[in-house]
Amino acid sequence: MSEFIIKNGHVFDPVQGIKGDKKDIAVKDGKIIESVSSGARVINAAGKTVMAGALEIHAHVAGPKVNAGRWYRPEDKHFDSHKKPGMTRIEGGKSIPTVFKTGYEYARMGFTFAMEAAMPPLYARHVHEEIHDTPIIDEAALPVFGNNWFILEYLKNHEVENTAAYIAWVLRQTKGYGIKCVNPGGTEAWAWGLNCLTIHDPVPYFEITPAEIIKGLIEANEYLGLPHSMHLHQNDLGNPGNYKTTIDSLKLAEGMTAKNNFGREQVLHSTHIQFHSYGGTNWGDFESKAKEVMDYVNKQKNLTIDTGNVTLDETTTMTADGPFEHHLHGLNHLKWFNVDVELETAAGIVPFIYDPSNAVFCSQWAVGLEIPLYAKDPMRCFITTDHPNAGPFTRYPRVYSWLMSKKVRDELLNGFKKAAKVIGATTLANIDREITLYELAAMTRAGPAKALGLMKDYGGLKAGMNADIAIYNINPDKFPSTGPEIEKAFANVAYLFKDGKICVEEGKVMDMGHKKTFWVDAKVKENKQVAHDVKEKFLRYYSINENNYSVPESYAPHQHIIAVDATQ
Amino acid sequence: MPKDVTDVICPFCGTLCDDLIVTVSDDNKTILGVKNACAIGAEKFNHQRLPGRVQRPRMRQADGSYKEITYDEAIDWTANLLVKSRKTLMYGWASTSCQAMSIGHEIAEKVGGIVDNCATVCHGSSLIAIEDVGVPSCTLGEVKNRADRVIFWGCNPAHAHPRHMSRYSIFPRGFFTVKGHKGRKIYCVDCRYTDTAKCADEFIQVQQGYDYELLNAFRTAVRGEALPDFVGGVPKEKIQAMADDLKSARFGIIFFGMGLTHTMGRNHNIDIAINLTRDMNDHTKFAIMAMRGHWNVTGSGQVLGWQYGFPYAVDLSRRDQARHQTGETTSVDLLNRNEVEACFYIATDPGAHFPVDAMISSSRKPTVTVDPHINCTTEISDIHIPVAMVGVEVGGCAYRMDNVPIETRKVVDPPEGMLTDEELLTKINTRVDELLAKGGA
Amino acid sequence: MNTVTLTVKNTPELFLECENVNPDAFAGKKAADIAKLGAFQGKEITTLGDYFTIAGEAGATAADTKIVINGDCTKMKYIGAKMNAGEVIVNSTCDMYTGSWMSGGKLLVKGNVHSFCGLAMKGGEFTIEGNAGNYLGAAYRGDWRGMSGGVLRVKGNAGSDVGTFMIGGEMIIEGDVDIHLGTHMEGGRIIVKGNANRRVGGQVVKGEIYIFGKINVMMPGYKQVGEVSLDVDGTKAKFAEYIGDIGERHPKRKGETVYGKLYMKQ
Amino acid sequence: MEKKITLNMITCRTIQQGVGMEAGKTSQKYFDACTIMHMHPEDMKKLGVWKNTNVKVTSSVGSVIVKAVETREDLVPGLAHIPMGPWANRIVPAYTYSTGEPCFKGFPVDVEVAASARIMGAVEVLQDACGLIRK
Repeated sequence: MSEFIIKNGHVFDPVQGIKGDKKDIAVKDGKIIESVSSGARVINAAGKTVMAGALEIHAHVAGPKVNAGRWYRPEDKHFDSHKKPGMTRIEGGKSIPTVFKTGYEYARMGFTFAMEAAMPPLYARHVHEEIHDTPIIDEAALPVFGNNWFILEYLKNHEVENTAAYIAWVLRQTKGYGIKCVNPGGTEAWAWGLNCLTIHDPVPYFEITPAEIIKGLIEANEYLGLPHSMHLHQNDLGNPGNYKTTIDSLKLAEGMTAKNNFGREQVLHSTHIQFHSYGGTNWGDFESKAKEVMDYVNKQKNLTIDTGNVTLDETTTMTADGPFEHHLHGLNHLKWFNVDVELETAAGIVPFIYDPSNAVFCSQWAVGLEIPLYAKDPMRCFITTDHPNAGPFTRYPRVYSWLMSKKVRDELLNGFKKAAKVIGATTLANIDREITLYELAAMTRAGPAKALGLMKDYGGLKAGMNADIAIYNINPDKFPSTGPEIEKAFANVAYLFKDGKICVEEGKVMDMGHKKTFWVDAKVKENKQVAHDVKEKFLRYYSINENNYSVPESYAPHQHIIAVDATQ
Repeated sequence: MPKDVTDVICPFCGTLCDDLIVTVSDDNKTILGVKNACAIGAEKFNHQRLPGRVQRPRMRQADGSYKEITYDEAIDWTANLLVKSRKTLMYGWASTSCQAMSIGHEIAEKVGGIVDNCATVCHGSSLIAIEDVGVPSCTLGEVKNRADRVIFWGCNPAHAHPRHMSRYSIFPRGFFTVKGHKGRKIYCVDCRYTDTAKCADEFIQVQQGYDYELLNAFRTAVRGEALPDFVGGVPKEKIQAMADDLKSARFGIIFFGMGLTHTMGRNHNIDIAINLTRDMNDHTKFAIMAMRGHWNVTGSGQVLGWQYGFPYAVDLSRRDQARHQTGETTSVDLLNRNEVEACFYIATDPGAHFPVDAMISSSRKPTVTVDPHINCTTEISDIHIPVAMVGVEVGGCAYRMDNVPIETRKVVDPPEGMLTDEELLTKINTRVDELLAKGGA
Repeated sequence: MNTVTLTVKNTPELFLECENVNPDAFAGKKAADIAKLGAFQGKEITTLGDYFTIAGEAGATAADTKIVINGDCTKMKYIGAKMNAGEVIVNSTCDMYTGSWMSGGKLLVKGNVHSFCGLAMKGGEFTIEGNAGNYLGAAYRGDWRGMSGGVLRVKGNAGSDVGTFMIGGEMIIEGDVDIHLGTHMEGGRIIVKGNANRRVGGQVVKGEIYIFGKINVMMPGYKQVGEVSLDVDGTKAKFAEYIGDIGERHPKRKGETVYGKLYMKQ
Repeated sequence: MEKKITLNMITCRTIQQGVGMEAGKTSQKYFDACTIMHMHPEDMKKLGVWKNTNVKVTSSVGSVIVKAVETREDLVPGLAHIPMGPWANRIVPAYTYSTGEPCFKGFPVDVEVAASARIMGAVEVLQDACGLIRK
């Protein structure tokens, strides 16, 4: 493999505390090293910003509902499905890009890893087929557990060990990365057309509450010592007044500490918290409660969050929160897709237009920005658009422009048709903070890497770490002043190194890289109860045989297995 | 010693039964018996060992006879044809694996092909309807575990999906359906009193071609509004009674088939059935599912979906963009309008299943057909390339009618020297690359 | 206004994609530049000059540009598609997507058009002197936004699925229409001076449909509410007024449910 | 006198057709399963045709010879059914209403008795239509 020396760039690396100093980065054999030989290729990064490759902690980029969203929305890509110059394939789709476009676009923005946020175990093979076909970026997927019958039955009796053993089995079967929990209990209730809107609503038949599920899954996660924490999509998403439920759920983690060998400190990651930070009682008196939520998050060190920024686009909402999508369809009457998955989960999809002439959507936009702007520790708050729910991930550069420039976001805010209403319902207008490049590096690199348990190799530029490096055409001394300039710079890396190879140069894809699938192999003590229950459930309730459930090796030819031993 | 291969996936229909047991000979060459399969599935495995199977490519001669050629010759001929043709129909894909499709799409993107699958003459209408209004659906296990009302509308699983009723929809006992059939009420709506109708508790005979009107009447009845005395031959009292009964369901499911997709209105019949299902969700829980017929036709839609964002009829003919318009880039329309210059058929038999005018148009264009066996299409093609049977002689991923993917199993070895779809397509792809590098197009 | 005259000199063997034949693409160009614009037959990239003799030059803007096309355009798609201004006159039958996504200007086809014409039309005037095919003024697949503005007039008959997902604008069919008229309509008006086959106004949320002739089979979801005298496209007559589709969802305005309207000439 | 009746034709799957298809398109099973037309007894009476007699079925696009059988799965009078296959498709109109889906179900056909006419083989019926049979 070739050697590189990235010279004279402004380096931003929270792992080493480097805040824009000029520093050379040496790369050899896919790793960052102290120094290289004189034969190394020199990349002149003078006047440019150098960061580690970014990590996406929560996006819907591969799997059955993502794909349903793609193919049932031909109008999302009509006239917008072209091949760009370079060695690329045709790239289609605005709100839900095809796998090719997904890989290329992440890479062009400087990302080297993406977490698929919700994998229904029964559909794991599909998720991995798409991951396999997505170029360049490394990926992993979180199986969903929050409405799984095994989990509901074990946790009803507070059987944490059985829960953990079952989770370990599923991770191995599905090549999954960790524990995702979506609308705990509510999605099972949805199988009867019902929902759980607070964490104390009992789940029909199973006689367990969302609070018990959340707590139990956190305990199982720490019992196993997984690299990532329990990853929660809370109950009552998207409704006015839901911030109370949000804080109630977060409180469940109080007193729990992370037990793992990966340097992870949080026990709970609460995702797209923008959708969960609403006050008011209806859409008329709807208001931001971002401050209240973030005040709580700021003081609880064992929590991490991601934002879920609304980008004011026409997009496609999709979630395992089946009842929410049905509710949303009732509001906008656009085409509704739903799949209930036996014993495990559900998913819904509805196209959505965040119309900037609507005060509520603009307020949601403001809430999304308030959250990171109120975050005291950028290592615990990560930028997402909950792609494609609040907006497509391709809008990250625009989100950064709003966060990094008060001028840019205020221009938009004050220009809204219902500006007064939005300003009244939110606190964004009073916030002067601008996110710095260093903070951005924490929110998009070092932070998510740490939260995912990948900080040893990813998210930083320290010698020994993986050579995933993004170089932007941004001179920190002359930071671009307009929105479009900021966007352009973040949307087209000058260079993207992935595993020490140049994959993108000046926004043009040059190499497909060496794409890897990450998954976690957790070793647990032999558990006859769980083995028996698995056999029983497949015999009686599943529609496929146990022996046809697992994801074959060939679906992840380049796997990066993270081993965990919970037998001690 | 003969041995049993268990958990075998049946490569016939979209039900994708995965509990077959196939007994094979010691040398892995011959299938000796099949257990658990329906009559059609068993026949599929039995076909593998029929004598006289074509094992090498054949080229049609001027006198109408076929001459054996080598795989290399067939590959070269095919690659040249694809590179030369300005617009090629690349139709089929339903009986092959997703892995093979993926390679096929790469070829299509290079040579300007239009990739279409068997949905085009089957559940294409359903896909159009889902594009228009979405679909509330579920996996088949949900039906088994929860459904207490099951409606078969314009479908006849007794004939087309023989194990569907016993595995998922009528007879099985599930978690919340411990009484099995007794706990479910089964409706059948059809223009014929089919063998499926005979299994139903209630049969509604609709006049052929009046499904849209009848579904409209159901929606009207669900809203409690007045109806004309008869709709599609069905008395209003019967419509109202069924609508009320469906509202009292805990979990209802509508299965529909080609009785809706093929009759007047096509996609609209599905569209309004989906809308009825949507309405029912204001009262209780309801789902609807297409009875996808051809084994992995669903998989083709999925792979096209994640690669191009359209489920079928994907027009890559410009090579730098992907487009989709049913009625334009669908196989039968392309052939009817003579919009393509060449045809490449794989893993299907349009000769048996397309209307004759489309096939007359096809027969006048240079054609390659890739199929394990002689079929109607191979006999009007310039070249027939035999391949291993996917799901029998080679594994690969397939998607069930509810989009659940299952990795199929190889049961026996293919005949000596016979290529798989994946191997063949890879070789064609390589040859296309060589020709393009030489400025072939 | 400057006029560019295109005369077909070669008929395409397959179908030719003529997305560049519209005033917006021609604006500011001389004949020689227009001849260089792309035209496509599958993967073969050719130019308009390969198929047309081009005379005259375009105006500075689309609004100042008139295009007249002579010769056989039966196998040409996308003529006038996406046009925003100016004028196009085609003295021939055209293929698919003629006038689709147009938002302004005038388009006149003196022959027939195939399917998917006037798709999601936003504005302007589109007149077809012959017959139109299926999905006239409908939405593109999957979209819920069909024809939303402008006037689309067909002097002959039209096929099936006319005005599907229409949300605005006006469509007049002087002859007959086939099945599925105005399905999923949520605005706009459709006038059919001849007969309609079956399935008129299925799943309509709102909007108006006027039928001068007969409907083969009435949808069960329509209910007669009265009789009105109207002047419809120059015809004064009594019409039976129906509301529907009763089976579909409907919005409420000031507490009143808003239905789709179907008027049948008495 | 040659009698002719007009029926509404649907082409559908049957399990025998499925089994035949998998046995091979040139197999006797396939031939037996697909070269039949299910008719209502009343229509047979009206046409004056005996069970298991060959008939000529003509649609707007062509004609095919198949064997008239009394249906096992009940039809209403006026409705006829030929299982899917190259024989049925010899008469299926290819018009798709711009949906891609031809008129497989619900098109009018004329039926007349053709007792002595021969039913072609699966490949033959297609090759014949395509003009590929050398006469």
